[in-house]
Amino acid sequence: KTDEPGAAQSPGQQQGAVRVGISLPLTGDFSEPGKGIQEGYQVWADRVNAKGGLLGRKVELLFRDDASDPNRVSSDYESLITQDKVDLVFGPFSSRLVIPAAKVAESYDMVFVEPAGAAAEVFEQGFTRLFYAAPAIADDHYNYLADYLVKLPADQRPKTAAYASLDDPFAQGTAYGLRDRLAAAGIETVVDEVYPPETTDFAPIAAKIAAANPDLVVGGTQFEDAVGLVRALQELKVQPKLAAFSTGPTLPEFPEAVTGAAEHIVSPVGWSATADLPGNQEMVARYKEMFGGEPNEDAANGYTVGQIIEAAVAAVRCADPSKACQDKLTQHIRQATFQTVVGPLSFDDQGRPEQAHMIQQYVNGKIEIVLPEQAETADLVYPKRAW
Amino acid sequence: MVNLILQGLALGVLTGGLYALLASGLSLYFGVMRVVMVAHPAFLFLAAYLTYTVHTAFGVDPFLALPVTVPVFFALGVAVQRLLVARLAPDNLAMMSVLLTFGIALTIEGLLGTFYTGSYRSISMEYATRSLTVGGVSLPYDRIIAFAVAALTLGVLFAVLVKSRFGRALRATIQHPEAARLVGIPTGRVAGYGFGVGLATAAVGGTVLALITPFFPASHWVWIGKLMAIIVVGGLGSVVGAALAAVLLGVVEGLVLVTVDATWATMMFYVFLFLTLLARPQGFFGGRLAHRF
Amino acid sequence: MSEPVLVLEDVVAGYGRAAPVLRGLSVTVRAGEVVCLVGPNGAGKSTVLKVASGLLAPRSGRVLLAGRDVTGLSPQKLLGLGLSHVLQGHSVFREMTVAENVRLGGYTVRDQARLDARIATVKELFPVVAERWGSMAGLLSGGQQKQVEFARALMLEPAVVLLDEPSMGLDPRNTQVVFDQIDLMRRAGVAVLLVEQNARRALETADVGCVLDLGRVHISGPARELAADPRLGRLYLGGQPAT
Amino acid sequence: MYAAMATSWNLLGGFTGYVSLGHSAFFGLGAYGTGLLVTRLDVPWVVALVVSAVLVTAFAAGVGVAAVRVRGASFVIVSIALVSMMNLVVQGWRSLTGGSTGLQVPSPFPGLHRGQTHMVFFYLFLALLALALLVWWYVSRSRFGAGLRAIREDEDKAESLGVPTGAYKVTAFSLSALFVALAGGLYALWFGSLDPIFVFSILIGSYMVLMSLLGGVRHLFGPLLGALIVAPAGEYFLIALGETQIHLTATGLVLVLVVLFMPDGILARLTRRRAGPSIHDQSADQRLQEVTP
Amino acid sequence: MTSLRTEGLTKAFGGVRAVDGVTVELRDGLINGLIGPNGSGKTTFFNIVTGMIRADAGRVLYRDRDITRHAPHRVAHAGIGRTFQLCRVFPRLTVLENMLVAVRRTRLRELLAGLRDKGEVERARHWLRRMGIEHLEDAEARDLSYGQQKLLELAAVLMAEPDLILLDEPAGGVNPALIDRIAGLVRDLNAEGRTFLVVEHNMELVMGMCDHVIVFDRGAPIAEGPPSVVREDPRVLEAYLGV
Ligand SMILES: Nc1ncnc2c1ncn2[C@@H]1O[C@H](COP(=O)(O)OP(=O)(O)OP(=O)(O)O)[C@@H](O)[C@H]1O
Ligand SMILES: Nc1ncnc2c1ncn2[C@@H]1O[C@H](COP(=O)(O)OP(=O)(O)OP(=O)(O)O)[C@@H](O)[C@H]1O
Ligand SMILES: CC(C)C[C@H](N)C(=O)O
Ligand SMILES: [Mg+2]
Ligand SMILES: [Mg+2]
Repeated sequence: KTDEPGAAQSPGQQQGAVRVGISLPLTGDFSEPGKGIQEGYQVWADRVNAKGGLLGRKVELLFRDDASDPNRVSSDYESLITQDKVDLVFGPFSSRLVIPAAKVAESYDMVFVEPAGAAAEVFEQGFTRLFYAAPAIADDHYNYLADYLVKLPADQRPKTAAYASLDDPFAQGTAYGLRDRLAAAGIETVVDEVYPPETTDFAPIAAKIAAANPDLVVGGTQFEDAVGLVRALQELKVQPKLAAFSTGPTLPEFPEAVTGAAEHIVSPVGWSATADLPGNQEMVARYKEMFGGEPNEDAANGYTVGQIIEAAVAAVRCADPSKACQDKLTQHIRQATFQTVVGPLSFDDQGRPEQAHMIQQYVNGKIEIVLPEQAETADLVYPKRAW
Repeated sequence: MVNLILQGLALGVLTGGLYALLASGLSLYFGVMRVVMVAHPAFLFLAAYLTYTVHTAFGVDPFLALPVTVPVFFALGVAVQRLLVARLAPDNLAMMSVLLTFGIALTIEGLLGTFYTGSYRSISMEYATRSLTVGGVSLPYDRIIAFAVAALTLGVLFAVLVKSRFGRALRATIQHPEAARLVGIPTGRVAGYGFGVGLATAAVGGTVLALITPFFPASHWVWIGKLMAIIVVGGLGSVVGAALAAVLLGVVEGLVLVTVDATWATMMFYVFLFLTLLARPQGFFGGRLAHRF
Repeated sequence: MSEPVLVLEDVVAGYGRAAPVLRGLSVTVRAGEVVCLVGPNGAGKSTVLKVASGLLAPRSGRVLLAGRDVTGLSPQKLLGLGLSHVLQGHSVFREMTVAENVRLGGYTVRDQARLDARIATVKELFPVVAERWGSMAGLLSGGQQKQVEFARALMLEPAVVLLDEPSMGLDPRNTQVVFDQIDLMRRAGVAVLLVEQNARRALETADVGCVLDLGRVHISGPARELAADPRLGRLYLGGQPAT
Repeated sequence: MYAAMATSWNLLGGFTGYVSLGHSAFFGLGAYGTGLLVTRLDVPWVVALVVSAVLVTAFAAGVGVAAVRVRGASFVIVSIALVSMMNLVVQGWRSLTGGSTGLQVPSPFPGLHRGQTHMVFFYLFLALLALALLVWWYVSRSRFGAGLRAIREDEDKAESLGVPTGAYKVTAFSLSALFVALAGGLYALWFGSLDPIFVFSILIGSYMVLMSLLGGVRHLFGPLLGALIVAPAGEYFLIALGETQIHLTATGLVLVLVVLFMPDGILARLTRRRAGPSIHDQSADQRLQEVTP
Repeated sequence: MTSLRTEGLTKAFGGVRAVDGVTVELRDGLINGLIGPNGSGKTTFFNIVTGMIRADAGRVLYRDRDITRHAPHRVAHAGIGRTFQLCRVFPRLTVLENMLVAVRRTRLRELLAGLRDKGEVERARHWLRRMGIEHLEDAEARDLSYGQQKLLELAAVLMAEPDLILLDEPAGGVNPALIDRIAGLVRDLNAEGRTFLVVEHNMELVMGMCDHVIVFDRGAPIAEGPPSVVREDPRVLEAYLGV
């Protein structure tokens, strides 16, 4: 282990390490991605420390587990800031936790860069110090795909689309972003389902989709439901020309969980292990060394947070919780552009990133980036093979 | 539309079978032993994880894990009963058992999270992705298998409880332990075995579940409400009632899902629960005895 | 006089950590003899039977069955040695049918033919048992449940029977059946330890009577003599019939 | 906050023996009610708090009529179902509640700094706790309280003695919901963001139960004591063992141990009267004097 | 004046007609007996009258007021009290608390009045004294002996000051000496103007205590009249007393 939870350490070593307070959902509903983010943070800290730290000070990460509970996330940040007197805070996972956490950070004037609060609502709370360290907010995840589909010649263009989305601000955001753009382009919405997180049986939803027999199936999903939906669609022999699901397919467990059905599924992805971006390969290598296995998007997002802060600290030359320093950091982040492992990032006034997600597709069992053209590693296969 | 409804109906029946299997164990503890077993779904997922381990380690079909999981769970059930449940004071067994098993559920979830991490696991077999098409209605094989396994398990359970000497001894033990001892029933052992049988159904249910849905340590919470609703509608303790209610609710859920939406479909469970309470608090199949002498 | 079959010697017993209920109690029952325990409510009569049948382990003292020390053995073991106990109050398995209840009485009997014969006998003795064979036992009336309990106890042919208020709640006809059965058992050489509040009736049937109070047997003797004792009559057996 | 909630819960659980794992439903409704009144209708916060608590109480009375028809185990299930149902409603009713995105409630004291706000709410919760304790104490001394306790012991019997059990139970149910709703409303104002999944969580409900139970359900200060122990203990496990999910296991085990060894709670343990009958019967002595030769 | 009148009360459980068209009338101020073989519907009749079971048909009138299908507590408020065949007290409440549960009317003011309301406590002590268990006031009810619990149950019923009291086997399982005492109490209370309906299998008690006896068989009255008449009635002899 690189870092222990900070509870044991004595406060007040201001001039020693730069202490970063983080609460993450290490247990509960979001524990899996929470873990990914944690690893991303750790890889980043490891690299910074290997290079001599921030402003010559070592970086020390203080983790708390909020058990995916918004109550806890705010009390965690509260105590990290007031009791542990951390110098900086990094965000937790999931829009649901980011909002309460950001509230706390705001009220203590801390800059708040977060790896995973993509839902549109996050940016509508009037936060002034929040920045989302990924290419795009949920609604814009499918932008490249939408452009692609809209530009297709009329005879190839899908005419009907079915949407099924998990009742979660992020997951719904992705599906609705695409839906709105496609609907505007005249692609008819034939099914539009929202299911609660408790849903375990996807066959009936699939049956509904089957009855509408759409050209395009879009899932606003996390992992479990993505797998459930794909399997159910497969069983009910729904054969759309294209199937897009968010989040689920980007996780390494996915292809195995749907046995073979993964082929040609597309999904938005903010990061790629193979992309030739500054620092990306270094991060992948370091991750492999530290944790074994491949990093995923969550880890990359965590790493990105670190990169942004690192650059900002380097630019304004301070890393302490004083309002002056935090103001400087905030200002810098707002106007600068950062070179990160997810590509260059810049932010609007509400902290929204202004870039876009890439689109990945399983081609011959491998994840390939198919959109946009600048980043593509393979061509988008359309229409998809039957599953 | 007609086709859609038929499809919903078919899926509902098949899912209902699965619900029936999952609820049967609960109904057993409840009716036969007056224990509210909140941890049952947690054990289901424990079984799912074990199946997963056996499946990935040896590459065998998940159903071949049953000869391992069923006896293990049986033994586990005996242990839980003898070491924990048996120590509860009988005067408010229902209440205490909720808390006890709630604690057990947390314990299991924590352990699963520690050993398997919080990530999703799933088992998928080739046959689980295909389906049988009858008159425009697709019947997925994995659901058919689940239904068949459920029916078989329920049949066996019913036979054990109602027809066998052991079943009689078990019920006698619960209803009047002192009198049961006096007719020569080894009550301690019998109660332990009863619990074991309940958990054995969890082993079977967990295997089936592992086959058709991905799971992670906290998955069990979702199931508690649904399964509980089923056994109340069916009449507490009536294994047959639970099975019928399970199929009924499965069908209703399926139909509502295809015609309205998922929120309403889940809501149906609770709507039915409250309707049951208003109309027939003892459930539709369970005969509660009036203690009014 | 025949051999003592069941002997309780200086038994001290109680529930939980509370003060003992039985404080040095001794009783002897011989084969072919009916011993009747009478005494006020809460004197400890039922407790005596529980100690004898192994439901309650005594704190001190011994229980002998056919000369063998069986103190602390489980009810199953004692049942195997030929001792059966009918509990006071309602001890039917409420949510099981009358049939199941009666059959459970013969839980330890493997010989199907013998069981069937006993079932036929009890059905004849208690018409209700036959009539309501398939009903849930818990739904029967109080007295009917009592009959099922007694029938259940008759499934075995034990050497020692402990009966705790078998006639409670029974109508006159069924009370008569129960006492007739007790008489039959005695003739078959069974040792019977009977607890009854219907004291006068019980002492008519019994050979020996024991007055239990405050956890000890204070007076015992031939049943008829006890019944005739006016002091006992007033204090324990109730006044003479008013009419 | 937890102390106030646990004490409120105990208004129902302690007197009537009805274990509700579903009190977080009222907590959540109180929170959402207050939040919605403040955000949608711009009602002053105090008014919002009171109005929503009253509405929730009325709702609880309605639910209570159905829910208290079942006893023991079924009631537990119903209460669990209630939480799940409310969760679905709030999530599903997007236009009003913001659905899964949650609801953001502005702080009633925008002028105050965060630390000061905490202090204000600390005193508010303290006041609520005091109020709940007072009511508990008052009820425990009233005939109403005696009736409720009788219901716990033997409902039919109580009814035959003229206790209108239905009305009593519904009243107790509503009363306890009232306080929980108030706590929920305060929480909404204090915390500022509401997320259906966590506000309507069975865990919150179970914490109330655990605290009451640990402290002792039959005692005025039982739940308070329980809350003082459980809340910090939970924190401790989380910090000490937070690296993995093993802290869930620790909590679960504590629950199991409490249920097994202290089912009546700490206070009961400390103040326990010597159990068992110790009534000396003088008349027996007299009788014996007369007969012993 | 009529105390209780029923018209054609009927209740069937499945195929069993437990109460079958019962039309009876109880006069005020009498001790009425209700006897009949096991399972003849006596307890069921009680349950219907007190609202614990709904009749399939028929009416129940109390002092000419229709109380058919009133909830049990309303029946209690109307002035009818009852005891149970197997005695029921609140085991974990103290004797005094047991007494204070009984409620006459549901007025808010009364409900919120302190439990230790002087007048009520005095009344409770008064009844306990009459039962001879006042020294047990602070004991938990479960620590009482069976007979004492029976007395407590009766005392608690009396707290509500009912005018009509239904007793289900008050002598069942009770020591004969205590039976005499209960019988004495019933007579005293009757002398004060309370009406009783007593189900009992103890014939000596019934014949000695009752002014009027009703005999049930198979859910319907087959005879009624003063004890001396009923006892000679051939139908009664056959259905019940005859052996
Ligand atoms: N399970 C028990 N736990 C605690 N105390 C008990 C228990 N059973 C009986 N007692 C107490 O033991 C004493 C004797 O009880 P026991 O049942 O032996 O009396 P009994 O003579 O059979 O009375 P009865 O004629 O009323 O049946 C009583 O004071 C009773 O309160
Ligand atoms: N809840 C019930 N369900 C089904 N049958 C019932 C129910 N209650 C009573 N019975 C039946 O109704 C008949 C009358 O029962 P009841 O209890 O009224 O008899 P009883 O006269 O009180 O008898 P006992 O003298 O034995 O107490 C019996 O045959 C009994 O089996
Ligand atoms: C991109 C994802 C990590 C976003 C996250 N699931 C959320 O809810 O906002
Ligand atoms: Mg006894
Ligand atoms: Mg009766």
